[in-house]
Amino acid sequence: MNSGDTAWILVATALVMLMTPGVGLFYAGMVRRKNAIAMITLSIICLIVVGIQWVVYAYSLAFGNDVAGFIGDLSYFMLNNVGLEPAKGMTIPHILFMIYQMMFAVITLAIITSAVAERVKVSAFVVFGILWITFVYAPFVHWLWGNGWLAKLGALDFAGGMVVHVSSGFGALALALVIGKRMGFGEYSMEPHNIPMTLLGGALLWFGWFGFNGGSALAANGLAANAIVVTFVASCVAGAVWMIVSWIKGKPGSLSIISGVIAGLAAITPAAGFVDVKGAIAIGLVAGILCYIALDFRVRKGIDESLDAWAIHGIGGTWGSLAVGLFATKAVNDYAGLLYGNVALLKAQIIAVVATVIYAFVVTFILAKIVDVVMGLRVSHEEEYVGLDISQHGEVAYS
Amino acid sequence: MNSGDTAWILVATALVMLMTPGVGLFYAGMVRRKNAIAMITLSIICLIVVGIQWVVYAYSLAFGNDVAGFIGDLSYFMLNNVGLEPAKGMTIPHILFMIYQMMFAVITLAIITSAVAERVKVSAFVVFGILWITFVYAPFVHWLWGNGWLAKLGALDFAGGMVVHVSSGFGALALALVIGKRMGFGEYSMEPHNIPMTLLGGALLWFGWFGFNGGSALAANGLAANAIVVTFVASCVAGAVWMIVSWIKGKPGSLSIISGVIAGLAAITPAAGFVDVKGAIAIGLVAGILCYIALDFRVRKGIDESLDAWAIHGIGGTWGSLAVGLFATKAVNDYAGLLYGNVALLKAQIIAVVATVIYAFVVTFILAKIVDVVMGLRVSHEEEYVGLDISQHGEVAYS
Amino acid sequence: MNSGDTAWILVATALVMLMTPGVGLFYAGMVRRKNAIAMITLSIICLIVVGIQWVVYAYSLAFGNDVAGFIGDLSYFMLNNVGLEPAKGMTIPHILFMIYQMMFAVITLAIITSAVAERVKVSAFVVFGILWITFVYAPFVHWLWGNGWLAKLGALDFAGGMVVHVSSGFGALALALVIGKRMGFGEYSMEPHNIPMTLLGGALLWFGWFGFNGGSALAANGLAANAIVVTFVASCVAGAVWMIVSWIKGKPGSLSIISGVIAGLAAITPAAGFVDVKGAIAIGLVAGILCYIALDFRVRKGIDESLDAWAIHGIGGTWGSLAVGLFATKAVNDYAGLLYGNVALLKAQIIAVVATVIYAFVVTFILAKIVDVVMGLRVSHEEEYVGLDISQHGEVAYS
Amino acid sequence: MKMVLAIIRPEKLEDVKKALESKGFVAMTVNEVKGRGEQKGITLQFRGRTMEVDLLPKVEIFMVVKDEDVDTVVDTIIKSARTGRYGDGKIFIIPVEKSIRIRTGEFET
Amino acid sequence: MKMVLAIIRPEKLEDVKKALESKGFVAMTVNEVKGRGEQKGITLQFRGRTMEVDLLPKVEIFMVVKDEDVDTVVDTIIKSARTGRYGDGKIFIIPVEKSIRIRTGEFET
Amino acid sequence: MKMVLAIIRPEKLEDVKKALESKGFVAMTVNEVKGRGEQKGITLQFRGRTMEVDLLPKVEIFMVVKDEDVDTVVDTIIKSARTGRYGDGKIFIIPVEKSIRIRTGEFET
Ligand SMILES: Nc1ncnc2c1ncn2[C@@H]1O[C@H](COP(=O)(O)OP(=O)(O)O)[C@@H](O)[C@H]1O
Ligand SMILES: Nc1ncnc2c1ncn2[C@@H]1O[C@H](COP(=O)(O)OP(=O)(O)O)[C@@H](O)[C@H]1O
Ligand SMILES: Nc1ncnc2c1ncn2[C@@H]1O[C@H](COP(=O)(O)OP(=O)(O)O)[C@@H](O)[C@H]1O
Repeated sequence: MNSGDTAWILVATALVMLMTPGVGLFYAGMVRRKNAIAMITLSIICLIVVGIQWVVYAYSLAFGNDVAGFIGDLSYFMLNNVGLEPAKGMTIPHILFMIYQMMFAVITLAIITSAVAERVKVSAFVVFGILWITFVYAPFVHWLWGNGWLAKLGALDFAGGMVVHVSSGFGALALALVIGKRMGFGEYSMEPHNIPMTLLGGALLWFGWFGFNGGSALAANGLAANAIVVTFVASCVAGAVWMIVSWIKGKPGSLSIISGVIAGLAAITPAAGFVDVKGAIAIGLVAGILCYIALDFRVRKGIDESLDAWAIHGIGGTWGSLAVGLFATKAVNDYAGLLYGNVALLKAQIIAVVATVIYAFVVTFILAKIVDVVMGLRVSHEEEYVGLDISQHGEVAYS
Repeated sequence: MNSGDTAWILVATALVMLMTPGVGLFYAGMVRRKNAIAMITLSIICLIVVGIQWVVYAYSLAFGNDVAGFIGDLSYFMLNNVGLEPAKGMTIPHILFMIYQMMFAVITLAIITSAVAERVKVSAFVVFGILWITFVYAPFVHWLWGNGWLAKLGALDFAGGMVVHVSSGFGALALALVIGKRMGFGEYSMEPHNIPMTLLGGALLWFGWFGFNGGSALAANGLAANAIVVTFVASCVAGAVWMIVSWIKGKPGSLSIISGVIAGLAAITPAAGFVDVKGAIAIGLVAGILCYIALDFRVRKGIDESLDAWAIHGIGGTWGSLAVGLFATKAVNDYAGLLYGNVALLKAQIIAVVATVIYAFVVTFILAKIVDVVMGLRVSHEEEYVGLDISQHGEVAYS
Repeated sequence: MNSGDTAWILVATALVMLMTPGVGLFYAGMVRRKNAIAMITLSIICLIVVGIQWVVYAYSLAFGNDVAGFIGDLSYFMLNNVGLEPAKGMTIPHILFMIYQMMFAVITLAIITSAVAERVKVSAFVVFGILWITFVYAPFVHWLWGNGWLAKLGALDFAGGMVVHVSSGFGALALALVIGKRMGFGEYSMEPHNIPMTLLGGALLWFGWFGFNGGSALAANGLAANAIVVTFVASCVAGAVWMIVSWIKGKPGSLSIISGVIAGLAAITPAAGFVDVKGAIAIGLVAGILCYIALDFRVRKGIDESLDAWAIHGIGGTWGSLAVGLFATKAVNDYAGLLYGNVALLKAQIIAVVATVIYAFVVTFILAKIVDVVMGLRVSHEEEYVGLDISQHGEVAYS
Repeated sequence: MKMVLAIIRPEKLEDVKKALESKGFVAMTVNEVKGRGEQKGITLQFRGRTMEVDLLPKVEIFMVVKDEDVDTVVDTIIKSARTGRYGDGKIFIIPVEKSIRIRTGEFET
Repeated sequence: MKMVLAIIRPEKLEDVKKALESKGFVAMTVNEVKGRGEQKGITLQFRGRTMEVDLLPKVEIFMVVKDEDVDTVVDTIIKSARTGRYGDGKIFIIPVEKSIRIRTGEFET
Repeated sequence: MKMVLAIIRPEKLEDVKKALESKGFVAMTVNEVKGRGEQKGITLQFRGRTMEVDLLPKVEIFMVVKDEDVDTVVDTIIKSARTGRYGDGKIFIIPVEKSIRIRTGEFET
């Protein structure tokens, strides 16, 4: 056990935990006043529900002994065999690795709430969430980090480009199609009720991402340092791209800028442990452009994936995961990408991206449909009209 | 000196520091708009006043050489003998231990402000606070952590179940009885003015608690990791309990959920270094139920302990301190509780809880009475009517 | 490489990063509602723009090989030669030192936005910012930390009293004179639109300052611990001074208290690695008084340095930098000040302070003038009237 | 028809609403305002500077009712909003020429 | 002159504004209010306690117009604000004796 | 009695209040509103989409005063609220039939 590494992951765990209410605030500022509490509360419910689920069985599904390359077994059920000593090959307590991973599961579900903003029934979301972590998230973790089939294939995902962002982004798209548009979407404008709240949430995400990507080195070393540097640089570049593009098209809106930053963060996530600063600049640049186009496309198509988890996390994560295959460099880690003469990695990344995109979309669609048929995903028209704060939580945000 | 341990406690200190404005925001969201600033400012004043008091003499009272098992002497007055080197038996600088402990003193006083919300005179609170830290908080620290009589008795308090939560919870109850109800309490409803602010404050508390309980290991090791795991799990379980109960009784209000989370955090605090995840689940479950009942009882009795420090911290801390005697396991630390065949620890815990509950309530009551008689704890009716923001601080929160 | 030191600086980097949106919120709460977004967005733009600029060339200007004692060369252009291994004499990865330093550059520019609040053109600010980092900030870093002429002279600046606070404070004063007063300044009162937001921002600053001053030890050791202790104590004392003074003059406003805290933090910054707690108390005490007087002076003179970067950071940093020459003690570090019988250090500090004050003011004035002449620093009257949120960003903060 | 426009204490809104409801007057429009009667001002302070604040939060209710209902409504408001202390508020009666329901277009005079 | 005072759904404000604009009525004052017509209340809850909330957000628009323009304005508002469901709102016509422009001091009656 | 309803610039509120106070008119109700006169709209943008925003913040003051005081009040407001630029606002005079003090029940007509 290394006390420096342990100190860093203890902190990184706290940082990633804070990101989930960060997502809540980020989203809540963009919805209407009558749904502000509901949006934040969904993120808190993610913490509570996934927190319990993870220690009971989901950690084991993700990291238990491999079953057919697809899922873990129940050897870590109720944290059996998850001790205070380091697991094999690690320098931090096994139980610390477990909770660090827990926070990733939590935030991934929180990102998805974008798709159901201002219209989801809380009870249905809880059920959906439990299913989704079981059938989408835990398998993805296993495939890429739990020695599953994609890991064996050689696919890389440093801090969750596919595990977190592709899964939540394409999951959100599927979920949005199942739950349907908000009443009045496309008819009248739904203005963000509190932009400073969104900027605060975005700042907390940015802050927490140091733990998210830096912590994924699982040690306090040069790799962790490189991860936070490329993470920050990519976010700056993508933020700058959105600022410039929205400037060209009108005015540099703060929501554009912060969305660009998040797009850059999502895109660099899978690559943070494999690329250098030049790679980070390239990733941020392309992420900025691609995600902006995706958002535009989504709006023009009239799809109410309300807070753009798909355009930002889904497309950002997809691009970043592919970019690993391009820009990975041995100057940083043991892997080389296409630019450094290795085509195998890119192939593995393409397979992994295609597999996760399809799986995330299809399985989420099915799960959402099941929940919708069984208990209804959506509140009644009347409840939607008065807002979820009153109808779901019996509360009023501001008085 | 160990640099990993030192790194962790440096960070943990910052995390616990952030909890105090966190309490301020948590509380401020629940009061009326006209008292929002005042509520946050009380927390800032706790930082400033206790920060100074602690380095001058209160640290010495707490950790100075033992005087009759009750209090420390003045050997650390003005931080004399508190150096940059580790104190005996520690791996972190002595001065770091001192400031880490300072943050606990600060937040404990901040929790108590629940009792005087929307009606306290700032000047009187400052005087009360100085007295309370001197005569209640510092002795408690000494008894349990400064080798005082409860420590000698074998009572355990990992991160402040009695020192922080029993003291502030029962102190708040006494203080509320002395200061009396808010004008209009029970006549008309006093609605929380900004629930997102409360949720943000709650999120910062949750975040900071990683440093609070994890840091109490005073090292970056397996014990610290276990502490953050059981802390998080207990909070999730208690949060889930409140969600479910408030759902059964009506709607799952966000304030219920976040209050449940805090109840779980308070309850696990004394136990975080002694129990495993199963213990944490049990502690969270019971804490959720007990604190909910306590809050209900408080409301039905018409006691205006306005923001429920007693129901949540007081009852949560009491239960958690007893639970140490039940669930402590040698799998985590050197101590075993009743479930593991040892009855002595439970006895010590019962004595410690009874002693601290009574002492906190009685001495706080006396101190509050003295301050009230000498200078008046409470603002005038007119000042209360226009609100403390204007009358105490000359400011308006929003314009 | 030391993993504990690395862990601490990884975290410290994140903490300092969070301070920049913290400044944004701190300032935004004090402006009118119509400029809330703009104020926060300026801080985000500082992150994005300086983040890119720093990795491209500004880090090299600051820390590259010395050119005539004045500036660094381009040996670190695009982070060439900035690796994952520790730089000479350090125990943390070189690239980590680079990003830790980046966050200082970012926040320094963010502090300056005080001067242009509610009236700056975003495009002009971006250009000004790039110039200012190049011609003021990077040289200052080089002079004091990059082995430049002031370092050679023996001047000390632990965490940025001159580099950060003198530069941004006196820069802000010059900038305010160039851009001119806000429309209506002095005619009608411009009330802060959201004081809780300012208090939240202040709390985040306070929190981040642990990383700012503590991290400047570049190690997790006794010096870092001492730094956070003296930092916190000085802030408490200065906060208490402002509370008392504003109480004497009327009521203890929360904005006064939090401003006092920031004044104490700014003042202790250059000294945090050199003085003990007694020195910290003295520094906080004098900082509280001096900055209060400065603010009062600024208001009476009718200078619209709108959010008091000059009075608080400029004067605080000036005083603290001089105080190093008075209170530095070998009990903490290798240097002794006047009180400990050494006059040489005070002389060096005086020279450094005078040089930086003059340079910051004059060069900032010139840069601002150039930008103003070339593209106009300020929005039109109409844009100022409707507010920057709408006119610069096309957004409305709350709806 | 008349508009009964009442300025009351915010904390009395619930009581007033209930009292009106019990008399069968449900429809109303409510607004948060600030006001002053004859109270003195209060001195505020912002970083050393001082300013006067003298407007206290009030709630404005208006109900458009038939002429013959005005007295009942006014009486009901007075009874439910009164505390007997300064600041209880005022009621103003304003003539309304016509009232139109947007949903149906029907109108009353 | 008359004041046309309309209480409408918040989401209809843009439509109403545009419709009025197209008829040449630009000047208006807008305010966020809460109101209820005949709808039933909704039960709220705060940490176990329950309370009734029955006021829904509405937007109040008023325009002071010449007597002869009242009907056009009312018609335009009705057409642009109507959804046909409960809660569409009301319009009230109130007499205005005089209207004064502060900038110039000129007045109309 | 008359209601003097003035829409003014927010930044002029203090001046107007003081001016009225000095003439002995203290009681008033104040409300934050948005309004437009003849100004053109401003284009807003949200993540690529654009929208028109044309309502600027204004303050609405109303004072119910005796008929003979109307002119003084109007004059005082005009003098204290005027800047001479577009957007200075408007004053409307509305008839009030009765004014009732809730605390005492006494009324004036
Ligand atoms: N003449 C008036 N014109 C406009 N508003 C008024 C007038 N008189 C009172 N008000 C409103 O009524 C509120 C309460 O009036 P107040 O004089 O305080 O009642 P009381 O006479 O019981 O003390 C004031 O805050 C103000 O909003
Ligand atoms: N008599 C009235 N007095 C004052 N306000 C009214 C009155 N009737 C309706 N309103 C206002 O109009 C809004 C809409 O009225 P509502 O009755 O819901 O319309 P509808 O008749 O189409 O259902 C209410 O919320 C309230 O603000
Ligand atoms: N006819 C009207 N009906 C309702 N409100 C009006 C009317 N004319 C003006 N206002 C209000 O007065 C405010 C100022 O009017 P404006 O036309 O800008 O003044 P000015 O004529 O000096 O330019 C507007 O924002 C609006 O709120």
